[in-house]
Amino acid sequence: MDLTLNEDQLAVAGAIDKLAEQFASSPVDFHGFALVSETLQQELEEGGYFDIAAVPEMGPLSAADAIYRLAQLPYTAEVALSMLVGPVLDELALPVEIQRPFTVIDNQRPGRFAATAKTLIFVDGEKVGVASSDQPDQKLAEPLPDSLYAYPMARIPETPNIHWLNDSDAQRVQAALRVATAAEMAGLIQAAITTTVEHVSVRKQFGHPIGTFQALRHRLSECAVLAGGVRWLAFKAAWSSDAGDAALALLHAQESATRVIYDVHQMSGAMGMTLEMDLHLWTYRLKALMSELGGRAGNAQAVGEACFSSL
Amino acid sequence: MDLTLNEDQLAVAGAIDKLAEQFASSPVDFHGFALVSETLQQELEEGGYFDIAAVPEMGPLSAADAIYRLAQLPYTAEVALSMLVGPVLDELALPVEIQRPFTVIDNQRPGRFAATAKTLIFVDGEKVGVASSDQPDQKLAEPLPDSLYAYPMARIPETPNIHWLNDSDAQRVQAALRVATAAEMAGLIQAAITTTVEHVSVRKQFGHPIGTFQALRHRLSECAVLAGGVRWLAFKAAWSSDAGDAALALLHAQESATRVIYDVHQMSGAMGMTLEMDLHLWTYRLKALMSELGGRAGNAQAVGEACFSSL
Amino acid sequence: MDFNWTAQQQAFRETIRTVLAKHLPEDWEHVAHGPASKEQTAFAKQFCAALAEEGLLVPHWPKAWGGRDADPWEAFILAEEMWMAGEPRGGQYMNVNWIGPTLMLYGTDEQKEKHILPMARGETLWCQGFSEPESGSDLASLRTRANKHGDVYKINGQKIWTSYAGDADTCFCLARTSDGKNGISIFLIPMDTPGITVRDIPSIIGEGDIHEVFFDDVEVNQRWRLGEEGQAWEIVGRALSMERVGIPRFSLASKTLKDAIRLLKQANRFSAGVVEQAAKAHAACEAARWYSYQIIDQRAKNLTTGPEASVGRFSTVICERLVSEFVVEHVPEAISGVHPMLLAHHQRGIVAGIASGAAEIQLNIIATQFLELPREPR
Amino acid sequence: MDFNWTAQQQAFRETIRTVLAKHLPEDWEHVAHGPASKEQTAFAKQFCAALAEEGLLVPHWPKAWGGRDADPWEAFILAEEMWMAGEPRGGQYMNVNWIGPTLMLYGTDEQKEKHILPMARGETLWCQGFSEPESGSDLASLRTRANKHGDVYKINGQKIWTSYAGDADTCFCLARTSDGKNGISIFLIPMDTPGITVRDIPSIIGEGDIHEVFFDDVEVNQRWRLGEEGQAWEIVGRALSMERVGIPRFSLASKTLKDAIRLLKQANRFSAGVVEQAAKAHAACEAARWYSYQIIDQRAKNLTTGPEASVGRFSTVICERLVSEFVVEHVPEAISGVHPMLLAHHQRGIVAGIASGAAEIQLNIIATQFLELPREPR
Repeated sequence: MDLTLNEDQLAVAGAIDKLAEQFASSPVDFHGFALVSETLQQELEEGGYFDIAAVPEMGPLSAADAIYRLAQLPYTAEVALSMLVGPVLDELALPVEIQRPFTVIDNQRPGRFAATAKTLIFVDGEKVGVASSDQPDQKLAEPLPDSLYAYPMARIPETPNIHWLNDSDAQRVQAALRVATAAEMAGLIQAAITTTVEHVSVRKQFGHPIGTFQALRHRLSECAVLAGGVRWLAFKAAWSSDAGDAALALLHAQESATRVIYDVHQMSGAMGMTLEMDLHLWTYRLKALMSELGGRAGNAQAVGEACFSSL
Repeated sequence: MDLTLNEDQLAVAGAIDKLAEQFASSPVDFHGFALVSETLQQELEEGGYFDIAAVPEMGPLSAADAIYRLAQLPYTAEVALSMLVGPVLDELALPVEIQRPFTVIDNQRPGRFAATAKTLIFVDGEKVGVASSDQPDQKLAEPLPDSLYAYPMARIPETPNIHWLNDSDAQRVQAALRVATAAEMAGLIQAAITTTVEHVSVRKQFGHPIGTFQALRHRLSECAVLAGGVRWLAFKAAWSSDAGDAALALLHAQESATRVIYDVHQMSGAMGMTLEMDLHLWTYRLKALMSELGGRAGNAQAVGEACFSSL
Repeated sequence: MDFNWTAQQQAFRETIRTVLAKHLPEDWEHVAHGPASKEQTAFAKQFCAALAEEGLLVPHWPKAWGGRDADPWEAFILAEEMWMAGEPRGGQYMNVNWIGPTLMLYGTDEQKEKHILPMARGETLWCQGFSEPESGSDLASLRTRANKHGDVYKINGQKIWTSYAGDADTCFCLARTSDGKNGISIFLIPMDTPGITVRDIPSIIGEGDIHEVFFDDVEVNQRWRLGEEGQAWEIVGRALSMERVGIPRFSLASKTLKDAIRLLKQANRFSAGVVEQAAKAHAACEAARWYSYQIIDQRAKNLTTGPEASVGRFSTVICERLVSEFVVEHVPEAISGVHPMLLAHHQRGIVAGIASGAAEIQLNIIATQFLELPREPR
Repeated sequence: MDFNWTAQQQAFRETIRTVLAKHLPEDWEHVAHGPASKEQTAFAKQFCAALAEEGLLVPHWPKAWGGRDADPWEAFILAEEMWMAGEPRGGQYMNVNWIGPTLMLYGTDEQKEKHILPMARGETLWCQGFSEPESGSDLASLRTRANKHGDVYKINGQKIWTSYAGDADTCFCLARTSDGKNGISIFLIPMDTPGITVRDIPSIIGEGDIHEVFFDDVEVNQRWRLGEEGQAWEIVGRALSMERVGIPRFSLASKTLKDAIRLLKQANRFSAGVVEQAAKAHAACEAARWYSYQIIDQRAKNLTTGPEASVGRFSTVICERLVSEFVVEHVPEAISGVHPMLLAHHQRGIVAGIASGAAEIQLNIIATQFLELPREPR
């Protein structure tokens, strides 16, 4: 057992943190939901970071850690799927050209980055299909600018050329999707807590910073405990690539996010309702991920099959 | 709409409160779980209180209110089923002699008051059967003195002479059972909160009564909100005798109890672990009722059928 | 007890629904999206005038002021139906619920003449100048100053989170005339008075919903002070008691839950786990419903309502939370702009625990007054 | 990172299981019911002696004191296996984890000679005299007095919640030698000293588990004071840091959850809703597991462990809660005495958030040291 990042992984983490610095603050005049940075995506591409999961010294764990770190930025980009799901799709050698960035269309619902994605991953229960966007239909992607989710959302109409995966490939891709989503949620939860800690340390009520009130301190501490647990389960699942671990990590992420989203908004009060505080950038990303890949109910059933069927 | 007890109902409530006075404190030297009072049961019998549900001026609502009040006593007796389920069984005119007290044997599990009950109600999913204990097998009731539940618990072996009810009768009895249980839980939750309020108002930490700490005040207040909601839903269900209302009331009781039990024990600390504080009398009765009549999952499905099927 | 509506109450509810059907436009779902969007506010003006003509704007007001002394049940049924319909009255619900009645109690004849009848005709929009940057629900730390020079007060300070300020005609404004809790006074200030600046705060709740209002040497004649100097604490307390139950949020939450269940059933996505979560949310809505009705029942019977009102309010916070979470988790496309009314509920629901009388304040009241726990050390 | 056990660690775990199988009696389930029942305590004495002979009582102690300097991982694997087996070491786990090591650091030669080797042989049982009626986790308000008369301290006061006091040989007792936080000292007091009275407190956790201990002019020679006068705060801090992760409760919670699932499957009662709740509890157990292992990893690497230890502890509280609730809700007969090991877990689990280092204290540490929130006003 060794629960510390190895030297290569630490080096990646350091480099990611350095790269992230320039994206660490949202523009003062930004008052929207989807704060997307193409530069971020380009720099990750150029730095070769989308390949780290495939490098033995680093592996998926290092990728999950990078996702976790980058998810804490106010800027978003299609990072998680490229880092953890892309390498798996590459390995499967499918008869579909696999190109970054990716999107997930779960149960025909709007998908994140769906308007710009080059590879579309369709999920319907346990079924997984892949399609390339290099087909005429791509033009049909319908962006949803009024979405409250803090990602660029779009609907994709029926795409005819979906290549459906066999069961074992589908399970591998589902697992990678779940780990990627759990790692992203771990970062988002952490960022929501960090933002809230800053807010309550400054904002005063009855003459004291509200962060001094015990009721709030205890709740925020419980949130912090959940946040770390989500990160641990995501890391474990990234390391093992096990389907049960992946479902468990995403279940815990979605269950914990439910609690954390409510609490941080409660503590941030009216400030958290404004688009001038960054809180919604985290919470309205988390909300977009609450229902992904089965949601709590679906992930719990997947956990049941993977972890309890031998009992 | 009229949400105040009528004069007859108020009179019953007053009489119940008066009768309850002599049972208001547990004996100083009692350090067990099942604190049963036969006198309480006798006095209710003699006062005719087991019949109030059948009296038009009072009705099941008045019975539910009485159950709620009596459930707050440290002493327990088979009150809830006699008050709310007995009258329904009487009306069904079954070929089984219906005599107080009653017990419920849910899914072959140990039942409250099962060793002394004269009428056994068997529940298995949606099926309901009734048997009289006036058969030789009765002697086979196996008391469970080591039970942590604060009711006298016993197992009943297979009873051959169960009269199974038709679906519509079964549904009526299930509804009555659920309302009776919800009303009892409403009282138990209230009593657990009252006991905890007393405890935290006196017990000091860091030089202040722990009831002055905000974290605790807010949690206990949330518990109080839940408690009142449980009572309202139980009363509404008693008033309407509707299957959906009944399942809803019990679902809310079991869901709220889960939260309240944890919180009151957390706030009572080591004191709540002792048998010298009465807390366990409420919480270990609530725990016994958590799984009754389908538990949260089963009651939620019953709510779904009754309340959502027309949507 | 009787948990049923009387025939008269049911008929009244039907009347409201008929009137709503008559006056709400076809594309109402798209108008109703932001609680205080320009579109909604503009529509509210015409709608409230129509409602006044139908006798449904201020039925619970005294006859002298355009009402018919309807009982608290009818007032609440009206509030429920309006809220369920997406509150087409916009910000005018405040006039109806508490600003008008407060002026009736504390206003001078001149103040009443000028303000009450226009409210009863649905012609005016008010905003509420309570919150300030450093004092949320905590009036004691109010800092906006009103200094008297002859007959005129000069007001300086800043308000925040002010709903409707962008379009309001008049501000029900608190300002400090001297130090301490009893040094706060109320001023009825036309929003076009020189020195008032309004800034939109972009928000999740919707465009144009919340604002900052800056007061820069704003001159107000003492005729427009409501009550005596320093009487604000008392008047606001009285006004809040009229709002005891608050907005009947449980009714829209309950409707939203049912709408979401319908969508899930159509899509064949209403599985066992989803049913369980829906049932729990439904229970919370019903608990909030009966709590709220209990307060109305007491008011209708002229009984004093104690801290139970706070218990009722918090039960509404719980139900809003569960319904919002249910929708986001199971009908996520709702807030991607696919279902405008579900989006509108989301925007209204998220402020449940934060808006006037924040949840924490309610919990403090419950702890101290309802449970009678010892007070916090200060 | 590597989330797998090494071959050596796995082998060590197997060794422990073999030893447990060899030494636990057939009816162990019925002996293990109360964490500190007379039966369990009596059995612990013979079991710990056997464990010592097998080299498994104090493997992580230095060779000089009967150990073999095993690393923190092995010590924790041992703790996990023992706790999962129902802690057959009874109260002696305290000797092994922190009383022995603390005496090694702060004891005089005489104190070490007298106490450490008997611990290493599994011969002695200690109890911990910390809590008092008016001071739970709050040492500053400790009131038991130790007044010095020549070489002898006279101790007067009262301890409460003292586990194992009924059978313990020695008490690791805190008493006040002067005022203030730095006025507390530690005494190693034989429980048969005249003036000590022990009262059983009947409890949910099981008969004989918790006690009150009264000290009535109890005389203790200064030779049996551990460390200097007033050094208690430092020594206890050091001792607690040895206990940082605390009991590996997640391991028994996780095992209990699986046992309950097995029972439900046998009875065909493991339906979708139940699976969901089980999965959530499982996730909480695993989160607590990795948090706990992280602390061991840091200790094994000689890194300082900061407030993460409190985070880990609280994650254990969460998992214990979910598992306890799961069992009560779905296998209710478990605590009706039908499944002794599930009952035993219940009795152990319910104190998770209350026992030494109560959950609230952990949350305060997390808030101040981990999140770095501003401190509460006092």
